[in-house]
Amino acid sequence: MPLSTPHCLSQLAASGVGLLFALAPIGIFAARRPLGIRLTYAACMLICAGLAGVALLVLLTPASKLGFIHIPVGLPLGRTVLGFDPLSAAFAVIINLATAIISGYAIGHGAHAREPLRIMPFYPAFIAGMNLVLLAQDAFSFLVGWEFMSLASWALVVSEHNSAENRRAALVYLIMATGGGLALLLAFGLLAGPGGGYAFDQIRLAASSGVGSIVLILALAGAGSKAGLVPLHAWLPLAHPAAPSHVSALMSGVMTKVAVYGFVRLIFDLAGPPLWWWSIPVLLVAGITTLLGVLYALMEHDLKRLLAYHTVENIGIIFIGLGLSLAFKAGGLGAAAALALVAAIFHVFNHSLFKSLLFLGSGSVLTATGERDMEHLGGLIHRMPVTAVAFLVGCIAISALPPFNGFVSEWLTFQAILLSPQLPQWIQRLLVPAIGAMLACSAALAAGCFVKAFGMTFLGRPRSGAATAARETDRWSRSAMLVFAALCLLAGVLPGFVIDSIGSVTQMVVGSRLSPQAALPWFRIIPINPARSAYGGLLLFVMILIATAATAFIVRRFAAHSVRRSPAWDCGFPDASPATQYTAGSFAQPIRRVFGSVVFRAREHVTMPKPGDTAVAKLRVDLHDTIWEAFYAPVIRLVEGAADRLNKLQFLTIRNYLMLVFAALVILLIVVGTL
Amino acid sequence: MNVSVGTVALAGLLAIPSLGIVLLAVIPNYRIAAPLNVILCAVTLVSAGALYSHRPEPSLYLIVDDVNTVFLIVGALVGFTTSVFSAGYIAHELQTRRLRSRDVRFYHAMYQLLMFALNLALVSNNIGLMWVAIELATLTTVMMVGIYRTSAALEAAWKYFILGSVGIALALFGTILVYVAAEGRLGEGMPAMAWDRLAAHSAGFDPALLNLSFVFLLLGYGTKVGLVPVHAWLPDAHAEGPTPISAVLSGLLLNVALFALLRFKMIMAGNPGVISPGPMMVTMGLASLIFAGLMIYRRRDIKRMFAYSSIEHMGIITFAFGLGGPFANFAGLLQMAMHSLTKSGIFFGVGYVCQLEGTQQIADIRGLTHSQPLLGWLLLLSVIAIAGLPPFGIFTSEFLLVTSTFAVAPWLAILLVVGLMIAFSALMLRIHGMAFGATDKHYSLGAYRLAPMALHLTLVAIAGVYLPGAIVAWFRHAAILLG
Amino acid sequence: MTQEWFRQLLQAALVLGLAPLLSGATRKIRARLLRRRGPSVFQPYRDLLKLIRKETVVAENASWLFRAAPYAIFATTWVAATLVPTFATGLSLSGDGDVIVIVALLGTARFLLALAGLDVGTSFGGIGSSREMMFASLAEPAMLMAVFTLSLIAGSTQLSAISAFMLGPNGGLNISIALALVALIIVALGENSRIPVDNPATHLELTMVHEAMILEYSGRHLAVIEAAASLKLLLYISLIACVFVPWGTAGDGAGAVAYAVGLGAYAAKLAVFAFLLVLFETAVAKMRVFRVPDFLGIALMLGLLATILMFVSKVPR
Amino acid sequence: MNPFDTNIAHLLAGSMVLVSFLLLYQDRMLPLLNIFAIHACVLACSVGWQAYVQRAPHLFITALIALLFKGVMIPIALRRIVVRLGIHRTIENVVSIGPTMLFGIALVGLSIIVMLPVTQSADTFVREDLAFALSVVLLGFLMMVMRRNAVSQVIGFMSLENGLVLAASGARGMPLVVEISVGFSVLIAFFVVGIFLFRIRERFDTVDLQALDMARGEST
Repeated sequence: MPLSTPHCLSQLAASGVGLLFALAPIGIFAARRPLGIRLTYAACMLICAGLAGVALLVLLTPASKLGFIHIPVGLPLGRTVLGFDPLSAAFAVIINLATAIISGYAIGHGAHAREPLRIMPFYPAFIAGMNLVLLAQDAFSFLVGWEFMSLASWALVVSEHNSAENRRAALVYLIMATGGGLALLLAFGLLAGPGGGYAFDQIRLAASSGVGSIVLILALAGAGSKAGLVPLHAWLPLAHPAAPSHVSALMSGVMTKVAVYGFVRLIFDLAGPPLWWWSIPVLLVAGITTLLGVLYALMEHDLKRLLAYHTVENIGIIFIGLGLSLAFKAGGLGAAAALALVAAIFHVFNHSLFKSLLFLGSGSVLTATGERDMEHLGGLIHRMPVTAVAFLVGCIAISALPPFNGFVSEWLTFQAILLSPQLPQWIQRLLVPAIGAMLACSAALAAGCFVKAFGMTFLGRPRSGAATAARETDRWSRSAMLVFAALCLLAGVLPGFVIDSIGSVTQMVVGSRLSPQAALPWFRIIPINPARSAYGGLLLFVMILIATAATAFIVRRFAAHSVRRSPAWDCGFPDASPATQYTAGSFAQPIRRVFGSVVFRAREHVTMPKPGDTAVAKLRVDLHDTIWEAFYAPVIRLVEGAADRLNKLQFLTIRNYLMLVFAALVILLIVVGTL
Repeated sequence: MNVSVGTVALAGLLAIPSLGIVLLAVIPNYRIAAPLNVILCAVTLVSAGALYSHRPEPSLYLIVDDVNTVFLIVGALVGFTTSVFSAGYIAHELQTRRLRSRDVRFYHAMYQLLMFALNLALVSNNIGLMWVAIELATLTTVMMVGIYRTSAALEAAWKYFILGSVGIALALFGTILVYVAAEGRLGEGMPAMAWDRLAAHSAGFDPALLNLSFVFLLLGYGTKVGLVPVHAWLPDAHAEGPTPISAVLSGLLLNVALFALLRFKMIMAGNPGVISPGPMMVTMGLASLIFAGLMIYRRRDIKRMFAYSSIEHMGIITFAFGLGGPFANFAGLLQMAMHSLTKSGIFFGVGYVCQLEGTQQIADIRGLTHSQPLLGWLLLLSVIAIAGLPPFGIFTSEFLLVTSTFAVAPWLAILLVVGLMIAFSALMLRIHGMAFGATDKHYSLGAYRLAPMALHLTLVAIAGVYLPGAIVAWFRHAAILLG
Repeated sequence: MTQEWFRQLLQAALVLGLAPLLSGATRKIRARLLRRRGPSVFQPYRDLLKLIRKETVVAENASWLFRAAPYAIFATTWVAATLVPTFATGLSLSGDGDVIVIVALLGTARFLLALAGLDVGTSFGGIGSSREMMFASLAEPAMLMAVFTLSLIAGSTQLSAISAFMLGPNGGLNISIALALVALIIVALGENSRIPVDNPATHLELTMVHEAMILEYSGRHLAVIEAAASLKLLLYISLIACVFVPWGTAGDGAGAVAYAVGLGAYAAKLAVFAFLLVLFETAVAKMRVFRVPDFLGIALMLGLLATILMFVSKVPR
Repeated sequence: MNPFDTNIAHLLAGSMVLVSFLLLYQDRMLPLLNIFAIHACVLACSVGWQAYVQRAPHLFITALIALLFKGVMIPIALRRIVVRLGIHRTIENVVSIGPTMLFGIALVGLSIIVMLPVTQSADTFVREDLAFALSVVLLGFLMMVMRRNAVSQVIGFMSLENGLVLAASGARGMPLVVEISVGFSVLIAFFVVGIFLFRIRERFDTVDLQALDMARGEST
């Protein structure tokens, strides 16, 4: 049985990634006919499912029985080591599971692409790049995979290249991705040292905390920019929506997870034992990210951009978990660190499910109506019932509401936050509850955000002709969304299995694991001890079901059976025009009034004509992207200014150029003369 | 047996282009001259390839060692593919009457002269001979840059000539100083100019003279390399000359000039009393990198833009060698080879783009991936390669360079990264506009004509993924020699 | 085990049965305070029955969500209410839901209600949903911060454990707990659409929040929603009572007497809190909508302050 | 090398520097050409003297090249060009004479300073000869930078090359290859300059580089 050899799983995984890479050139030819497109996506689906299976096996195999493979390609002066360890295997399960389902969606959805040739070669390459990052056990392969992932997704973002907005999005994305890649490059340079020990096992041996502090900053910049930590998130809401929807799902639901993996790998695994203050920048950035992400999302009326901004929020939540884990790990509290890490990785898993689901749903809406702007949507629940159900599940799950999965990870994060009094440093003990407040606040705002998203898109009356004429999507797309929805529920009611699977990761990374959960009665989870906290998703779900059914049954049993359809009452002011409905903008107005005036410097200007004047009254809202104005605009100004100034050197006379040469000569001579 | 094959190959490397000069100078018909040019380059490439396994013994004048073999082969390859590209390109120029057949005869002869000069510079063991060869190459390219005789071309050639001549003079002064330093130790005459002996015995030379000489060599050969602030000729020469010449300039001449500088750095490396040339090279390299990166933002001419990208890369390479150490040197060597292949490939693409669109203005070019998908994507991928993204070779070298720099000198690495970012953003900003965007144009271009470009890109991609052991061994050895 | 289930079912039935009574009691007390006679305390039961028997009118473009939401809202609220120890601790479901779960379940109910408000596509429904979510964005974190304070002090998020802790030697009122109490009361006022945040009795178009969302409901749907609303009020009062005045609650494995005491204490607490609530309501005026965020913001600040002061006041953990 | 030989060599090398200063000072075209001829002649003498002292007959060829090409032919050719182009009027310096001369002196000082640490060479002659050569090179460069007119820039460049030849001849036993290459480069340099001057004349009607500046490759 080949499975008994330690390298077998790594070999299987590596060959899976190889297959995906091979699929990229095949995609060029497959793109020419619809069947080819379907088959390519189907192949991606199968390979990803296989990879997820392999990764799951790795996760269940004892660490001592795992082995890596060395292949003779890659960095000339180093060695290329590939293979899954528990950490990468956990992420591999997450991303490949989501990717497989998304690919299934694409079997149906991919046919709508206008220029499939601009998508097909890059789609498998993108997946392959992400998997390579996870498979890499040396810095070079890691970064190759990382950049490959950026590059392929960039190509996908720019696939609809006729719109200037998309081109700008792709450009901003590529530049920031490369910047992040360079930050990671520096981090690895520091970790590898002058001797060039690029393999992870070499790095682990040489790691020291002094170096790690700089690595932390670089990892926050590098992995953070890819994941979307504020203020490095600017590309994300531009790029994710610009791509075709199944790719948006991959980018938002999956790729950001690879970024999280990068951070965990660097900081928890490679950078050596953490110092106590490491968690502080992480927590601060994460808290701000969480809050700002959701506020940005609330201000957005473009469905896909809203989802993208919301990814920023979720990344913040994940990093809150990571920051807590770092704090506990530095404080020597192994069990608490394990809990926080479990919360973070659980949320990674959850987010990969519901964010993919939501993006797929938005893709179906986009295909059906051609609209992303919620102000032109509405009433789709009647015309796209299956999509609506799936999307609703996604919305509830992402708003961290029971009994779905989003709540479980947030609950675990809260449990970890409540362990903060055990931390040795005062500053952390004070900071963590504040971060908890931010998390709580963002959870409530997220609910508002998704009431808006679902309500404006699917409920009410159609706001445009396109929305009136919408049709339900194809079979593949519907099935994929329903699978995601089912997984959201499953992970919500049976969280114990997920937590147990993460056990070997926490064992590896923080040296401790939670007690086994899956065997507890009613599939409850008890992260610390039963007197402290417990959550039984399954039982609650069953109770809610029973209560609903019972209520419905009893009420209907005794109630009058006549139901009459009539025009809406609306306090006696019904209006036939759908324009009188609440819009996305008006829905967000109260929250904008409360939070926006500070965060976005939001100002409302009302132009009211004088009585008797028949001119139109106008309301104008000015919003400022404060982050862009504070962080990006100055950099752009600086570079542009420098470019303008130096550009004069292009237009000198020959004599002036000679003068430059002469000056260089004299200066160098003076330098040599004075030495 | 090996020796004799090597000698023949070495002789062929120099004799074939010489023969080509004579032949092509007299053959008036373009239809014969262009294929002949290609054939001659192919034979040169074969000779260079033969040196891969067969090395002749070094003489006082010529030498074949690990360091220059790589450059010979890469150079001959670029020379060959450029000649293939040039055949189609020049035919178009004749059609559009930008060139007359007399010009073309001159062009082909000069092309072979250039090949000869470059090969000679690479194989010369004599610092005087090397100097002669490089100056010959410079003057040849001056002629070719001015070949269109438009006002802009003449101005570019004139600028190139003046600045090049000054460079010539400075490099010669540096060479004389090296000789003077060596003469006391190695005796008068030829041995004191033989590079292998200089490198072997440099420990006994007068360090002050070597210091001084390096200033002149750096500025002299640095002019050819295109280092800031002595770069001024480079963008104009690239922009105004025929595109094959831009390819050869970026792909070969810059490398050869840098190669010359490296030869001297190896001499310096042997003498502990010499202040390291490192700081100077690092400074000029960084200055070139950042300056060229910023200059790309304001470029309107596509060829000039890529010329600045060449400056940028020469800056990176110079930085790498200035930093020293096995990793940085390795990275520098690798990047030299990769840049040579990639940038010449880019210029092939740019040549076609300019011919198809009828303009060199970036603002007038858009939607290339739509109007001519193969060309557009090849160009885009090449730019991605030159910008240092995987799976291309330049990523490998920049990986090694950035990581090893950060471990040694963090602040330098941060400057380096800032420079890389600036240049990267600028390149992407420009190529985005050209590769994408709505257009209703459709161009037809035979796929075979893109073969040279595709070949270069493939090689660079392969090198990014897998570098054969022999090449790694050469580079390592050369990197150690470079100190 | 069986006893636990029995207690649990009893509790479920109890809260369901008492909720309308509580609403009726508040209305009655309010009327008396205003020198009116007021309807009977059992009027809410009659109202519910009346609504159930009436014909249900559904707007033309209402979807299935509109019709299903009331039941789901009611069920979620009910499950949340059964999780709060009322007359006895040691409920069988207490291992399945702690106080965070309760907050979240209420969130689910609110989420569905807000969606239902948007479903018909009227402007009033939108106003209600939008304002409700804005209030929630402050009220929910405020509630969680109050809960955090208690949980950090008691070292548990289980309500029974918190309740037990408050009864124990380390319990009692300190500054953190006091602040948390105030925060919790403010949140309870907001969440239950009481004055000064909202007025459950109004149908004045531009000020209503909760009523705006359910404007389109009628018949049995409205009945279920009204029942859910009264359950929610009961839940909040029970929660505050359970944490801050835990006396009298029957513990695990208690006998019949203890249950009787527990029930009596619970009824007394409900009555007292209902009286206090109405007293407060009659004493203040309703706020403008955009003053409410300030009001709820105070709760959030108090909650955070409570958490931070907890470290200062050196509560043993 | 005996002291007398050294002194003569010194004297000649020093004269080169002096004539370089004259070149720098002279701002009219025709006298400038004359002074350049003198510059070349002094160089020829110096190289000839080195040939005699070092017993290196091949240096006589270099001396001869210097004398004939740079001392006679080029000045004559340039004079013709200058007359034909009608630019034998006063040429303006970019910077006035005084500062230019001061700067020149500073350059000589610099070249001496950088040559001071050279210790290993047995005799001081090499060091000082190199210092003089470096001075000539730098002064020639300075002239190129300070003049606007193409002809005088070419003269500056050639005086720079004279400095190189001076250095090369001073280096004992430097192989012939260098001298030939110098001659070669001068030849080609002049050849190319001729072509360019011709073409520039053809196109712009002037050799003033400022006219060239009008035709920037990349107009803003």
